[in-house]
Amino acid sequence: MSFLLPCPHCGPRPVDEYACFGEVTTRPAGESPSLRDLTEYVYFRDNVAGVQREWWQHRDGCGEWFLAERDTRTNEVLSISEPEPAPPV
Amino acid sequence: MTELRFLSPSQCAEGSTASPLRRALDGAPEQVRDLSLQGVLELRGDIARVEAGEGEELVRLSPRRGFLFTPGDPFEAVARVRAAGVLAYDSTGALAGLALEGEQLMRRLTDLELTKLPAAGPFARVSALVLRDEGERFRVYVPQELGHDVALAVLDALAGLELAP
Amino acid sequence: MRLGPQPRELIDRSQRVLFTFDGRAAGGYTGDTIGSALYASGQRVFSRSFKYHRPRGLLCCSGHCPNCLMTVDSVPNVRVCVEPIRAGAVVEPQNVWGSLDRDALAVTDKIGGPFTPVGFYYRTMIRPRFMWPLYEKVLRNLAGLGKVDERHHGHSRYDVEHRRARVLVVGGGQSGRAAALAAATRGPGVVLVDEGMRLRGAELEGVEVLAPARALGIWEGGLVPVDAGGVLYRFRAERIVVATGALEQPLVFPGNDLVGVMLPDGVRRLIRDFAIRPASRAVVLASDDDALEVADELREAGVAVPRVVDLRTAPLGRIEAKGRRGRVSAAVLDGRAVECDLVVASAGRQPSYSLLAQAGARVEYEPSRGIFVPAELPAGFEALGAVTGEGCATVHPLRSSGARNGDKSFVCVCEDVTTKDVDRAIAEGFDSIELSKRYTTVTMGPCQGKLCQLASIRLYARTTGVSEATVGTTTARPPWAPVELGLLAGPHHEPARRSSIHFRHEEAGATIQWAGPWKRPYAYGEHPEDEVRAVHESLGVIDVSTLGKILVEGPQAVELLERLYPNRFGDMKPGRIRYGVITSDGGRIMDDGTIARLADDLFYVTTTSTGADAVTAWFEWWNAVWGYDAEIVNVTGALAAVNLAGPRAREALSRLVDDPDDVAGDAFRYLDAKELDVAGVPCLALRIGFVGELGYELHFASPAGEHLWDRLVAEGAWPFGLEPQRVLRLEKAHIIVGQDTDSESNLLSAGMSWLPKLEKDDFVGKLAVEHVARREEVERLVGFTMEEDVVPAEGAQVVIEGRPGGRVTSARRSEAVGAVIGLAWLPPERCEDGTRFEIRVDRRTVGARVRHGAFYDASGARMRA
Amino acid sequence: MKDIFRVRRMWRQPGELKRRYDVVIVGGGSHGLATAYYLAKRHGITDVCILEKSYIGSGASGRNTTIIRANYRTPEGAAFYRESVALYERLSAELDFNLMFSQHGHLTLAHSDRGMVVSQERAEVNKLLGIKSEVIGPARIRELCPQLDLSDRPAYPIMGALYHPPGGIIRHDAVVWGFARAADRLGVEIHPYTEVTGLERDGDRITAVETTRGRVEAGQVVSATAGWSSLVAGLAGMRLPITTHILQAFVTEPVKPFLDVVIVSGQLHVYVSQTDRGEFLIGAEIEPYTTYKGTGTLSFLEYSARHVLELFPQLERVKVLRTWTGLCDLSPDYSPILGKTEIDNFHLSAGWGTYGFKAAPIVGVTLAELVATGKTPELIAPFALERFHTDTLVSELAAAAVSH
Repeated sequence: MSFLLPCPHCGPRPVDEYACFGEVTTRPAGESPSLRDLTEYVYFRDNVAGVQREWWQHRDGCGEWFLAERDTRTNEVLSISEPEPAPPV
Repeated sequence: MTELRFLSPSQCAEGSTASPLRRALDGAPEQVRDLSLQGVLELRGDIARVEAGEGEELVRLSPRRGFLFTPGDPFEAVARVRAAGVLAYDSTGALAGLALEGEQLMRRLTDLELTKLPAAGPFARVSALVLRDEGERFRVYVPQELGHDVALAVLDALAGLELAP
Repeated sequence: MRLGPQPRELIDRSQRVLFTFDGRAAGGYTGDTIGSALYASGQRVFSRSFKYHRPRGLLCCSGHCPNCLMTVDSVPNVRVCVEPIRAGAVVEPQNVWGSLDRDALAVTDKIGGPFTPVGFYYRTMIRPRFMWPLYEKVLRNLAGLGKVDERHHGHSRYDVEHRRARVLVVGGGQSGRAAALAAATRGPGVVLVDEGMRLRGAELEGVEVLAPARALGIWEGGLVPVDAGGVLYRFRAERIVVATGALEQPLVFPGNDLVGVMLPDGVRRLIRDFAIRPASRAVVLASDDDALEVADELREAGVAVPRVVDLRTAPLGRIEAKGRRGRVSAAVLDGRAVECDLVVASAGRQPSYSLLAQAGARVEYEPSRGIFVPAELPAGFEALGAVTGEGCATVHPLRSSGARNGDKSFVCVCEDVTTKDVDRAIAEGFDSIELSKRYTTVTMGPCQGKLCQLASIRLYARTTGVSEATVGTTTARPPWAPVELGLLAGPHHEPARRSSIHFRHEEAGATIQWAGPWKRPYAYGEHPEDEVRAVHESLGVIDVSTLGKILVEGPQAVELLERLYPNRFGDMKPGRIRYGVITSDGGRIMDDGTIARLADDLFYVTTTSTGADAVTAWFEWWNAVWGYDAEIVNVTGALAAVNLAGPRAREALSRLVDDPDDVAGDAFRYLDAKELDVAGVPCLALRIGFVGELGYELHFASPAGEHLWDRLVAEGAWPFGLEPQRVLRLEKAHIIVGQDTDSESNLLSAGMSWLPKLEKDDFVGKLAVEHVARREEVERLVGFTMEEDVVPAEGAQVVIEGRPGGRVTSARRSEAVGAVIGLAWLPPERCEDGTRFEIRVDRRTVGARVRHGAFYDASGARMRA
Repeated sequence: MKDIFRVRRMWRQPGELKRRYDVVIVGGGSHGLATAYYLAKRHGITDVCILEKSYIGSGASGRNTTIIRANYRTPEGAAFYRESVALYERLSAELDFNLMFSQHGHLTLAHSDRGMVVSQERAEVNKLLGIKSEVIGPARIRELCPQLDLSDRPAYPIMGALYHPPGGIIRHDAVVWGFARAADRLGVEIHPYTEVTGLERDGDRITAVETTRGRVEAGQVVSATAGWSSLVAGLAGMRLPITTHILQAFVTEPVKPFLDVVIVSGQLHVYVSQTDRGEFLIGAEIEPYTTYKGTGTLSFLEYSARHVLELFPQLERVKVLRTWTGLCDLSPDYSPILGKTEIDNFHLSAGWGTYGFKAAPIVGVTLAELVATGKTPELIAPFALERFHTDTLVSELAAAAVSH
């Protein structure tokens, strides 16, 4: 079992219960980006040793997706938040 | 407009449905009971708007997700909840349910905190919904397609505690 | 030889226990360990060392060192000094050619020593190259300790228990017990874990005592697994108190590994716990008060103690142990020989800080006391007693000044590493502690550095002239002590997904195989082609409950799906079905399936059998990104599904529905979706044709699985499995995502250029499709027929000018087509209908021809019938 | 043989850094050292320094599975690793250092017919390229590895295997030390405990490398830093298509010879071999989230233990002794990123995931050729970083999913 990741709904749980979708990326906006802009977005990553904003889903728990800021050097989670824009209620 | 009848075991002709655990629990000790065909709804939307009726139990996983356990006909409960503006799906057929007794047995199967139930989390290596009743009585719901193996794992854990014959 | 009753002895002299040792009868008392019983009966040599096969006897008597490793009941590498005695146990020495007392391989110690310095194997046996396998075989046979019993297939019982504690105290010494009792006064939830036998069954008020049990390590999140024999307790505690005490450190001097050189605590255990007189004449080399007390205890036990040296006040220049046949015969102290059969020697105590270091504590060197102490504990941890350094100090463990040739002073008894080996490694340039560790293997043996790390650091510091603080320690990693694979593995079950119809397939004698996370029927008999024929000629039924099934519902369900798929859905009428493929934003094909519109705001999506979870997560993730007002509900398990297919499908179905007109040709067209009660079971019926014949996929509540299956079979439907389905779909040139495509395949190359609707504002993968369309094509997926009646392997290579030029992804013999057919990736210039190419089959190439369109019923008349 | 008596330094004690080197190699692992060695040996370029932030071989080189094999899926990959295995076979003699290459064969087990197809696909590619590789059934598996549980008891019964006779294991540290010694003797400078903190860039060139021990000018720069590749490239202002993950492994206590061949199961996600020391070396998949924190997880141990016992139930009472983790640099297509970058004199060996160690000698040969001649050798042309910008990937990743 690995580090505990706090789920906004279920509280801290072992990371094995989650699916990780990696660092938050920015999808190229506008009509048709260049191949370079597209491939930068699809393949290239900052892969920082430091605080990374990333997507997680509590797969084995409530099932919800959320965002976490985690220090990849220590696995410490500094904050979690619900996705923006929040799903309309 | 569809009413999603095809999701509801209660809409099937009498005698046409069977529990996914009936083979695994054939001859099982009484600490383990099969709850698989008891009515349950999966809820989506503003869960706060759902009112549990008589004998019903609402389990809230997040503000937008939950389950409603109902002693009545879940097909009818779906209509009622939908009328209140919340999406509901009959998931009676989706889940295999087990009633278990004993904290130690539970601890052999899940690392969920038994004082903080209900909760969704791993149980016997599959995703589950775990509820606590009075004393050391628990209910566990797992995907029905994994139910057979989970039931065997429960019986095996009982054997490990020398509680089962 | 046993002493009279000792006040705190663990043995029950009324209970004699018999076992066999090395083929002979042996015995002891209840409460003995196998090691204490053997020692009491006069056994002194317990093992042969890893490399030199030197005789070794009890050293620590606390389960840390490798000296008492034996095979017990076929289990290799058991530390018999702490293994409880049990009746009938079969105990055998290991790593011995001959017997413990006469080991033929001890010759390596005599003549091999000079020829096998540290790392010798890197420098020898290089040439000639063909000899290496032979050398290697010899090396491998010499290495290793115990033997795995190859016939052992016992699936022992191991359990795992998930536990919580308010306070978990590791270590049941004085400070651990006091901490536990104090914590217990503040409420329940206090657990004390101790390795030793002493606390077995002990009662501490308000404290749950687990003993003998061993905390294996501290993992992230404060997870502490505890080895309690057949059960692994996985503790999470709000507060963890580490009171693991200290470890006695051996002195390093020539002959320090001789049988009869022991650590004080080990000697004390023999006397106190097992009432054994450990020797007749002992020399005590003490570095702390505890060790001095052992001298008194020895005397009380009737052992002559001709010499006690307190190394703190009377430093000796040179210590040497002399031996006969590997057993101590004298201690030579600054040149003066003292005859003895026991040398009790220790360099003092080093805090046992491993667990704290694993938890993230920093460890620093205290030069004044010669020990490493934990500093800066992470939050939630507390350290108490000797582990903090309290009462700990060591003298310099190296006592071999004035070393002579032929001296062997062991820094590491596990790996037979001598001071000379370490010195040599440093001289060769392995001049960091980590490099030196890797080269000499010091600290890498069964004790994992417990008895050798400090000495190796101090030796290293002395030789290189840097301070111990600069040298530093190597990383502390779990486990703290070796743990059985079986215990970590836990119970044996591996959950498999089974459809609600699964047992009907087993009852029908189907061959069951894994298909992704599911168990599925491969075929029902020996001849899958019979099942294919039944579908073509009459009626077949296959369990497709494994298909992923997802409901997408909400005011913006259309918008969501139109952005997830390259297809259009807004123009679909309720009750219609469309084939859809999802791609990544890089344009790679991820999954495919059908999308049925059930209502304006409700869609029913199917995915591949292995794709359900990933596709659901993918949908949900994008929806979290975009925030559409739509819900995604995975109903894969809620619904069973069967595909009823064949020319007789309509007729059979019409007999099971209330009104046969509901399934008449005009009322239920190809690609229609309809709710129907079939044999009393409400179904969502989808008229689709994956297998190429008239067919209906019936999706219905799982609990009705067996009932509906039975009814369909009773109507004459032949059950068919995955293999016949693969043939049937290949005849239609329908692809299987993940088999015919790989992680790089895109829609255009896979022949689905008709699918993406580029006029849509956006969909996942749109940007990539646009670029792919502009780019030169590299390969394309096409159908082919073989020129000969041979079936190429799936994965067979298309050979162009002797080089790989493409690959076959699917191939089967089709009776209906009368040929071997398949799908292959080919260079675009070779994809014209009828183009000949060659496929490697076994050691030759066989011709094949490109064939566009379906192989069977190209017009689709049969499935649209 | 005489060497075993003589105590001679393996490599010189590092001196001061010079102000300039023709080639600066970042990373003192097997790739960096091999590149330096072949630069000196084959191209006579000896004004080379290796900058290593810790001790040599401290990263992935000393933490990998030690498995060597060439049975890859893509023709590009298989041809590349074929050359690597060929070099490894001769390397002990070439370096005059016994790397203890134990070539007893490598079995990739299949537990489903999908697994069989994937094996077959690899075997077909391999055979065409002259790599010994074939799909075998249970009877032949039993001959090669009678210890495997081939019954239908396991949850995942074994259906067949991809057999690769030249596969095996090697002493990973020895590879590092052998290359280091040989490179050192040819004049290459190795500077451990020297961390690169900056790359000075002037337009399309790196002009100098800043380190914790000062600044050095560089004619050409090679980065071979595995899990840290993104960080080093970042110093030059470049992003890479890489994420960093931990890979974990453990060894058991040593036992007498039990297993000769290397056993890998794709479906159980576990591999096991027995070292010459008698330890079982066991590992699993990389962790799915990115991290630079090298602590291991208990769930990994539990998972691997469970799955090893599926294959070898006899080992249930063998004890786990030592665990460790390493950092892996994962590329989107599981193929390496090797060769030129958009910065003219900055070359890369990265994106290896869990395959890097298997490629060390051929990376050395090809990168050295690139650095020396400025031309990309044909063997590594498919692995250029540029492929991610042109979107022409080399998929070692057979899609795991199989549908319907």
